[in-house]
Amino acid sequence: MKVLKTQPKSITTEGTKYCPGCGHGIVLRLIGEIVDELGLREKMILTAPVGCAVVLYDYITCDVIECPHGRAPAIGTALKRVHPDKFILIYQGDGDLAAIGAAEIIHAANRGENMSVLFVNNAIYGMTGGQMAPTTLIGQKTTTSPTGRCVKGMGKPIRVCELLSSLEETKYLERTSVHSARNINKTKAAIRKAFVNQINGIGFSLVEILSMCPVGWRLSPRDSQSFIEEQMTDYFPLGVYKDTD
Amino acid sequence: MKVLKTQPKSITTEGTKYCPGCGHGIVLRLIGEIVDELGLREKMILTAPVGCAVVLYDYITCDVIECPHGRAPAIGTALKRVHPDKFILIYQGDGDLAAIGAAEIIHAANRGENMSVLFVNNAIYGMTGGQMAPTTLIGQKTTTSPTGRCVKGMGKPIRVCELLSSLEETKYLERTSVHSARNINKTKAAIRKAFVNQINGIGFSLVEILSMCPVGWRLSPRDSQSFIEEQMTDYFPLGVYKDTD
Amino acid sequence: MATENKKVLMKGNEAVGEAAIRAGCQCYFAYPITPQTETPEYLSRRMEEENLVFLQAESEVAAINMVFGAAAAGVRVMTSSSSPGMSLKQEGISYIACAEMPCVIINVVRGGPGLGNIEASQADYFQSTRGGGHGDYRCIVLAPNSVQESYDMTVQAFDLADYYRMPVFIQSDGIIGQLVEPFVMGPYTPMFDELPPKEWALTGCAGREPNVIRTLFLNPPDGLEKQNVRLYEKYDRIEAEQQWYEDYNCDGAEVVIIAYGCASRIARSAIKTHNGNGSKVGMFRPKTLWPWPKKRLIEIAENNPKVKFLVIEMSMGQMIEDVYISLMDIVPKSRIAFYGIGGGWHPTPDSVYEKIQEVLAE
Amino acid sequence: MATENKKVLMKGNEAVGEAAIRAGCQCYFAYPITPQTETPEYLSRRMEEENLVFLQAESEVAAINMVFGAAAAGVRVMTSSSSPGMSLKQEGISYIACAEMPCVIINVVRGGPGLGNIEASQADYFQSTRGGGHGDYRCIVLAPNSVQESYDMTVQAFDLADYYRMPVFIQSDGIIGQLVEPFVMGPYTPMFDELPPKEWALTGCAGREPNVIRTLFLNPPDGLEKQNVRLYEKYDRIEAEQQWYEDYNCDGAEVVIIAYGCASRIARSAIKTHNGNGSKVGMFRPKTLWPWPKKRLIEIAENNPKVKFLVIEMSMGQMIEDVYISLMDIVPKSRIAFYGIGGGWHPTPDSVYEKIQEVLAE
Amino acid sequence: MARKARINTEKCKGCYYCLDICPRKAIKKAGKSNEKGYDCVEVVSQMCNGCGACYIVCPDCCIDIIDDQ
Amino acid sequence: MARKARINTEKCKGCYYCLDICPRKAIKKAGKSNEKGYDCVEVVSQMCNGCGACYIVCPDCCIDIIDDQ
Amino acid sequence: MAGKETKILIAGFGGQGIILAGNVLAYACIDAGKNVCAMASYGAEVRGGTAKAIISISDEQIDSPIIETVNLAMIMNAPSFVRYSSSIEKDSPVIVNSSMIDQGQTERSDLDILGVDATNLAIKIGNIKVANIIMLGVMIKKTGILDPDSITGGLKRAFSGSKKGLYYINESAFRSGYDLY
Amino acid sequence: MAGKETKILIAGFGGQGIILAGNVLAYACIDAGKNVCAMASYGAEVRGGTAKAIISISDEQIDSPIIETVNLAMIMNAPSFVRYSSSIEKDSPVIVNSSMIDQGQTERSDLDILGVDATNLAIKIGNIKVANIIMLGVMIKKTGILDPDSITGGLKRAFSGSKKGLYYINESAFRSGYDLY
Ligand SMILES: Cc1ncc(C[n+]2csc(CCOP(=O)(O)OP(=O)(O)O)c2C)c(N)n1
Ligand SMILES: Cc1ncc(C[n+]2csc(CCOP(=O)(O)OP(=O)(O)O)c2C)c(N)n1
Ligand code: SF4
Ligand code: SF4
Ligand code: SF4
Ligand code: SF4
Ligand code: SF4
Ligand code: SF4
Ligand SMILES: [Mg+2]
Ligand SMILES: [Mg+2]
Repeated sequence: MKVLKTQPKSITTEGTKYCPGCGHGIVLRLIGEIVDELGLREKMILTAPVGCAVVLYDYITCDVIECPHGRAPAIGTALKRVHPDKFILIYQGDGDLAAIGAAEIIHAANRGENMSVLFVNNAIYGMTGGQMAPTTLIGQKTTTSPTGRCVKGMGKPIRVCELLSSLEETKYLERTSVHSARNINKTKAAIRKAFVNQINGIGFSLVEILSMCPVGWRLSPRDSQSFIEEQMTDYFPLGVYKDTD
Repeated sequence: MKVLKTQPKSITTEGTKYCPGCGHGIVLRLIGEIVDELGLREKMILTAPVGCAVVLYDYITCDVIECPHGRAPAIGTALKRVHPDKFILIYQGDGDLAAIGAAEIIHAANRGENMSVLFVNNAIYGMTGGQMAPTTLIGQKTTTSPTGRCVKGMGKPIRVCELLSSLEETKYLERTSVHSARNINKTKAAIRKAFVNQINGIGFSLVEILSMCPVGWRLSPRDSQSFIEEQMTDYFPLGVYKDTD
Repeated sequence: MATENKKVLMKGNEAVGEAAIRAGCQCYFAYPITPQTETPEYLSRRMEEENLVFLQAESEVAAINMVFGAAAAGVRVMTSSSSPGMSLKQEGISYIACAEMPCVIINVVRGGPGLGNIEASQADYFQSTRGGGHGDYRCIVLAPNSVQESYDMTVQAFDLADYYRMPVFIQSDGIIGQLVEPFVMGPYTPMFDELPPKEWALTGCAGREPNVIRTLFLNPPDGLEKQNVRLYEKYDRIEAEQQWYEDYNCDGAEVVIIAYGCASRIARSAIKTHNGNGSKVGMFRPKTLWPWPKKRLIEIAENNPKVKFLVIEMSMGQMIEDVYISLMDIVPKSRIAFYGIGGGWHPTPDSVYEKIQEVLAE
Repeated sequence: MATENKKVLMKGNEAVGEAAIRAGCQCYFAYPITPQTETPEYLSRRMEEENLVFLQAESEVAAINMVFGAAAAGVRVMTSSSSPGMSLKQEGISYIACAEMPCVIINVVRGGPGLGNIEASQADYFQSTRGGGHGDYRCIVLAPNSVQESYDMTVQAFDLADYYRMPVFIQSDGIIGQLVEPFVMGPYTPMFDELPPKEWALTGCAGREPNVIRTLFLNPPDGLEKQNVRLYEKYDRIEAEQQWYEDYNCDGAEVVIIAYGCASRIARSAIKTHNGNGSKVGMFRPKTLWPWPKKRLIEIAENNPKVKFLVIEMSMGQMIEDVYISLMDIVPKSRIAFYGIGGGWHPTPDSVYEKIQEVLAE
Repeated sequence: MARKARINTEKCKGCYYCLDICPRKAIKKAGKSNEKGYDCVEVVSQMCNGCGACYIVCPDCCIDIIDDQ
Repeated sequence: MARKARINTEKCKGCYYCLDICPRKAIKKAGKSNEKGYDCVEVVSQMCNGCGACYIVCPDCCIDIIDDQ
Repeated sequence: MAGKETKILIAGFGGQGIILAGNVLAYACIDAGKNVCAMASYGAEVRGGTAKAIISISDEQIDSPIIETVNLAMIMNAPSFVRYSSSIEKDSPVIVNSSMIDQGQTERSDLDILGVDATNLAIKIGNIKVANIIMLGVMIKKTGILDPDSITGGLKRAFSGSKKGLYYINESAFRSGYDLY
Repeated sequence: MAGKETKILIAGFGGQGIILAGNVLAYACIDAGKNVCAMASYGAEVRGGTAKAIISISDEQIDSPIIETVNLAMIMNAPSFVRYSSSIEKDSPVIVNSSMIDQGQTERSDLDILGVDATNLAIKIGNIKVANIIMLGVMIKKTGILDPDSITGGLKRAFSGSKKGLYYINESAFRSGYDLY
């Protein structure tokens, strides 16, 4: 008997604490696959964000630093400056990156730090129980927008790829999703590209990944996939926003 | 004898502490003129930034709050929410708005707060004595970039109008300059428009004003005007970046 | 049973929210963080119903500055957070204290330092009472130990803030904030006959001189010093006027426990068991952490010259410093014992019981 | 004259920068703020020359997190700021303390609260010594009173940070930082025979188990408590090992002044005048603000049972609490006088002189 | 067919992404909950052709594709 | 001509923006410093036609345009 | 049982109405003039897994909110049964949802366990969500800690406002549980 | 003069080399084996206006860095003269740049004022920027606080590295000031 596909070696076997159907789990596996394929495990340093992915170090066997909420890009900047030959992976949620950490990501991007950022956009604060995020859709109900987000007073969801694309030192920006097999495969290709960019010294790469949060959205996993397909991708068009390698 | 043009009524007569040739002084006069013309003095609340304009309350006779460095957009948001009928003027420098306050301006802009922001971009930290700002030009020498700003490691100057323009709730974004009479007149028109927008409830308006800082730049006032004409406007093109009224 | 029936059931964090509304709070700004998130969740609904300003800020830094803005605009305003978020608010709090802007700040303390955990803790005592921010300033700090008090103290906090023109903290914790208890939701009854009019508020200067809210005092060179002296005159007045506490069984006690908030309730369980067993154990509970209610503690010590004290904190030892300073020259250190647990964990009635035994045996 | 000639002339803020380089600091991250900006200005030039990492961060929040990252990466790292900026760093400092990352943090204290002014102050004593951030933690705090000490202590700070795995503060102020004095720029001589290897550093896990730098301790429920206990065991060790001070004329003194940093130099002027007039006035100068050098102060008090103390601070009274706590049971409060000036202003030799007169007359 | 999906039911959280995506309807609810209490799924081996789609969508690394020859 | 520039030399900081812009070269250095120590400028009234350009560029509100009729 | 305090554990999956059942009990206590104090937890900051509520009921003032062991329990699913049975004091009544729990899953033989096929009964009544209230009915009947009328009062309070429409089905769920034994 | 401390004020416009003159003095003190301590200020956080340096020189250890009054001054422009003359102790020598200062601008008649046409002299020497060093020469000659060789040493240190090329003109500026009276 031969095992053709199984859990990536760099991923721990205990399983995650993510809820059923959580997109973080898929992103985790993709990271593991690419890390294995590119042989990065022993030369990488990963930043874990404050958010549902906070205990990434329990899931992936590499050097990890748990960052204060939103500050991973600043921490990653220092890691890369100290170890320019190491592979620095920045993992952030939408609250982390687009709310509290907006200044840090913009400045790291603007400085063109040679890092790979995975931005898991699930349009909600997952870990704290489903509050409105900067990327929450108009009309979406959350525990802090109980009658639905409205433009007046809360503004429209922030489109991070579009926002960062005006900064010239961002080298690669793509938005993908993990709500279907096809999109998962595209996400994998995008993550891989972001990784290879860093290895080749190309500079700042960010992949924004639309991701299911069934518990935060109060939807079943299946309905969460549909929510992305039918609603999120409408406002957050998938595709490459910048590619200058 | 009739006085046809003189110092605006809303400006105090003592004079400012700005250095000779400082662009802040010109912006101040323009504000005064428009405030007088539109009769706003008694219904306005101004936020003074940490920066050379910190003591704006010594220069203009209206209600003023001095904000922590970079936080004027948050403070202004609250002022406007409490007093939607008052005129809220946000005044910020480039260190204030584009460095430490990047998150606050992006979120205020994204929420579409009905405020008028004057962003005085002098490509330097004036008040603290000439350190590099996010808008400092490539090659420009400052006290913290003694051999000149270089792209590698410091990134390119941040273009605030371009950055904010991807946010849909920004209604009016224009970049102007005060380095010549023609540009001063255009700046006045732009500020006026930003003010009128707020009065008409249009929403978030920002005017980015390229401004001389002879002392920070270690240039004479005249050479400072040329620096804008010849170098700054090259990288920071003047013009309207968004106008959706 | 009539009053009983007026009781409502809420989490501590929700009661704080409702209290704010009843106290006339017009604006609330905050950023989610466990274990305080029920407050913004509750208020997002209720403030919309009441047509008040609810805004989830982009960060704690933005939230505290929005508080600064709304306070300056002349309305009652509140924010809430938990420990890491409170650290981010320190610059803003220092500004607000200097500018003497009234506001209410809730800290539902969780385990630290760092990300820590999300359990209850009392390890932000120094931060709240000594000024985690820069410079010389103080904030009034109220420490509830029940949902009822969470409600009552929040209402009072708004009055204190307006009366003294300063930030007032509610220092709650992950247990008190998460506790569901019935409580009487009384109507708002002002603490003071009259509150000073907010003549300084920014409302546009029609018909008056412009108002300026500032914290920079460059000229004359001693201008800032004068502002500090002004502040400290006020703080002295508050120390004289607002020392809140609760005594429990202190008369003739062999041991007096000193504990606040959640720890005081755990301690009371242990004391009851003890006293059931015939010992005499009392408790002194500070309800204001600043100003610290030292007058009464000194009285207790003086009335009862042999009494031993046992300070209990859900921290490695912070309030103990106020106890030492209060009792200096009155009670020797050797008669003041300490039992503390740091890092988002708590004593139990049993562990407190044992500690009392030890103190009694010494 | 040989050594004399080796003296160099620098501002305190520059000396701190040069000291960092000589101590092997590899990275420096900071944001400009008066009166500390000479440090980043100096280092922007020098670190480029030495091919080290200088980065002007987008904010103090980013700067302290860059410090966290570089410390975690295993190199010596420093940041500097002044009071309002320090308030913004509090969350990060709490994380760094919890994660036990070595780093050096300079606070050139200015007048507060709020924007305050840009003069010297000592009103961030509580913030530095009690943890302005959330949770139970401590940082070593060194307080230089000259350019020479600014240099020397900065060098030592790096060793202390590595030895104890924790943040070490240099608490300077707007006078010490701006002062230009000649000083001997000695070569780096390590404080300790050996420093613990940084086995925990993040360098990629080739050939070893992965390293994780974390501050969240959810499981088991008392995991965080254990981390706190670990920290406090370390802190106890440091309290035993590192109490630094300077005595001046304390033997047989009628009055001993207790002052640190800039205030100690002003006081020394006054003392000299006094002693010229025949009084016996001494001074005890803490050089570590945490741990506070109480052992020696207690000795002084015990050797000299009638001595009066006069605490002088450029604040409304913060270190005085450490004096009270140290001298509890040994010296009554009535023998401890206080002279403080808040808000970015300073005593003068004359005003100290007068205050000493008062204390002598009492 | 030699290629097959194999499911580690103990890791399964019952999201049913695999079940929905399987082109051959080779995955079905197991009708019981696992140790963790989740209603897990199982593969009907005969119907599976080992296409791997389920592996791709599973957020919890429950699925292996094996070659059982 | 009735319209003229008038300069409050005590407020002048000597940046010379006005001097540079004056289309009629009606502004010149006063050749002395004012109370604050700045080398200020003055208007040569005969040459000035009150066009107002100097008013626009002055950062310190030193210049009035008056009609002296 | 130390003093007169009843310390009740309610546990199950998120979505099984654990917190709600606790609130109904707490409301009932207000009506019954008893002191009550409840603490709900949804596991750690990371989502999923079990929900749990602990309710203390007493005629006296309730001091410590820290409850380490309970003397009455109502368990709605298997994982919670496995996880929490160790915190139940000896001889305490434990109502378990036998639709989802195999009583063999605990090693404790010193508990007074009563199985109720609550989920299936709830489905019969017409709403799977009322299983919690059925179990509450059984618990009240079995222990008598509160009289059934106060529970009805508690239900009225819990299902007021926008949730008013759910009152009747819950009331009858409670009755059917109460009448079961 | 309390003790042996010479407290020197140097003041003028930013750009007149105020801080530099202070540094030259301080460097000279190192060579001369004297203690020295200097404090420069550029006015407040808002730019422009006057620059000022205060240098204390003593054979003994210098304690307080707080200097409220000085006993020697060197003033380079009129506004500083107006602003600072009140902080100069009675009878102190004051060297003023008479190219820019009208001595009538102070009300103090109790100062020992010596005017030096320093700016004009500097222009003659070929660099307006050395006016400060000319004045330093005058001051050293007049007061003897340091011997001229240490000043030369100070100049060497101040004009080293990239500024080395400026040493000679400054040295001769110093000499011309020193030889003026
Ligand atoms: C300074 C600070 N503020 C707030 C929090 C609380 N907090 C923890 S996770 C989180 C949001 C997480 O949302 P997101 O970044 O979108 O990640 P997700 O959980 O959705 O993956 C917040 C606000 C915190 N830990 N620290
Ligand atoms: C939190 C904080 N950080 C830093 C400072 C110091 N500071 C004062 S003004 C300023 C920069 C001003 O630059 P800019 O915003 O461009 O205004 P300008 O003076 O150039 O008009 C800084 C960093 C401060 N006061 N507070
Ligand atoms: S709350 Fe949302 S993001 Fe977090 S683990 Fe659950 S499903 Fe995933
Ligand atoms: S430093 Fe620059 S910005 Fe500041 S007042 Fe002077 S010229 Fe203007
Ligand atoms: S491998 Fe393909 S056919 Fe087999 S179960 Fe998975 S999806 Fe279905
Ligand atoms: S996708 Fe994975 S977790 Fe989801 S049901 Fe299938 S095997 Fe289970
Ligand atoms: S008004 Fe016109 S002509 Fe007269 S001085 Fe000014 S610029 Fe010259
Ligand atoms: S523009 Fe104004 S400040 Fe400048 S020289 Fe002319 S009058 Fe003077
Ligand atoms: Mg999210
Ligand atoms: Mg600027």
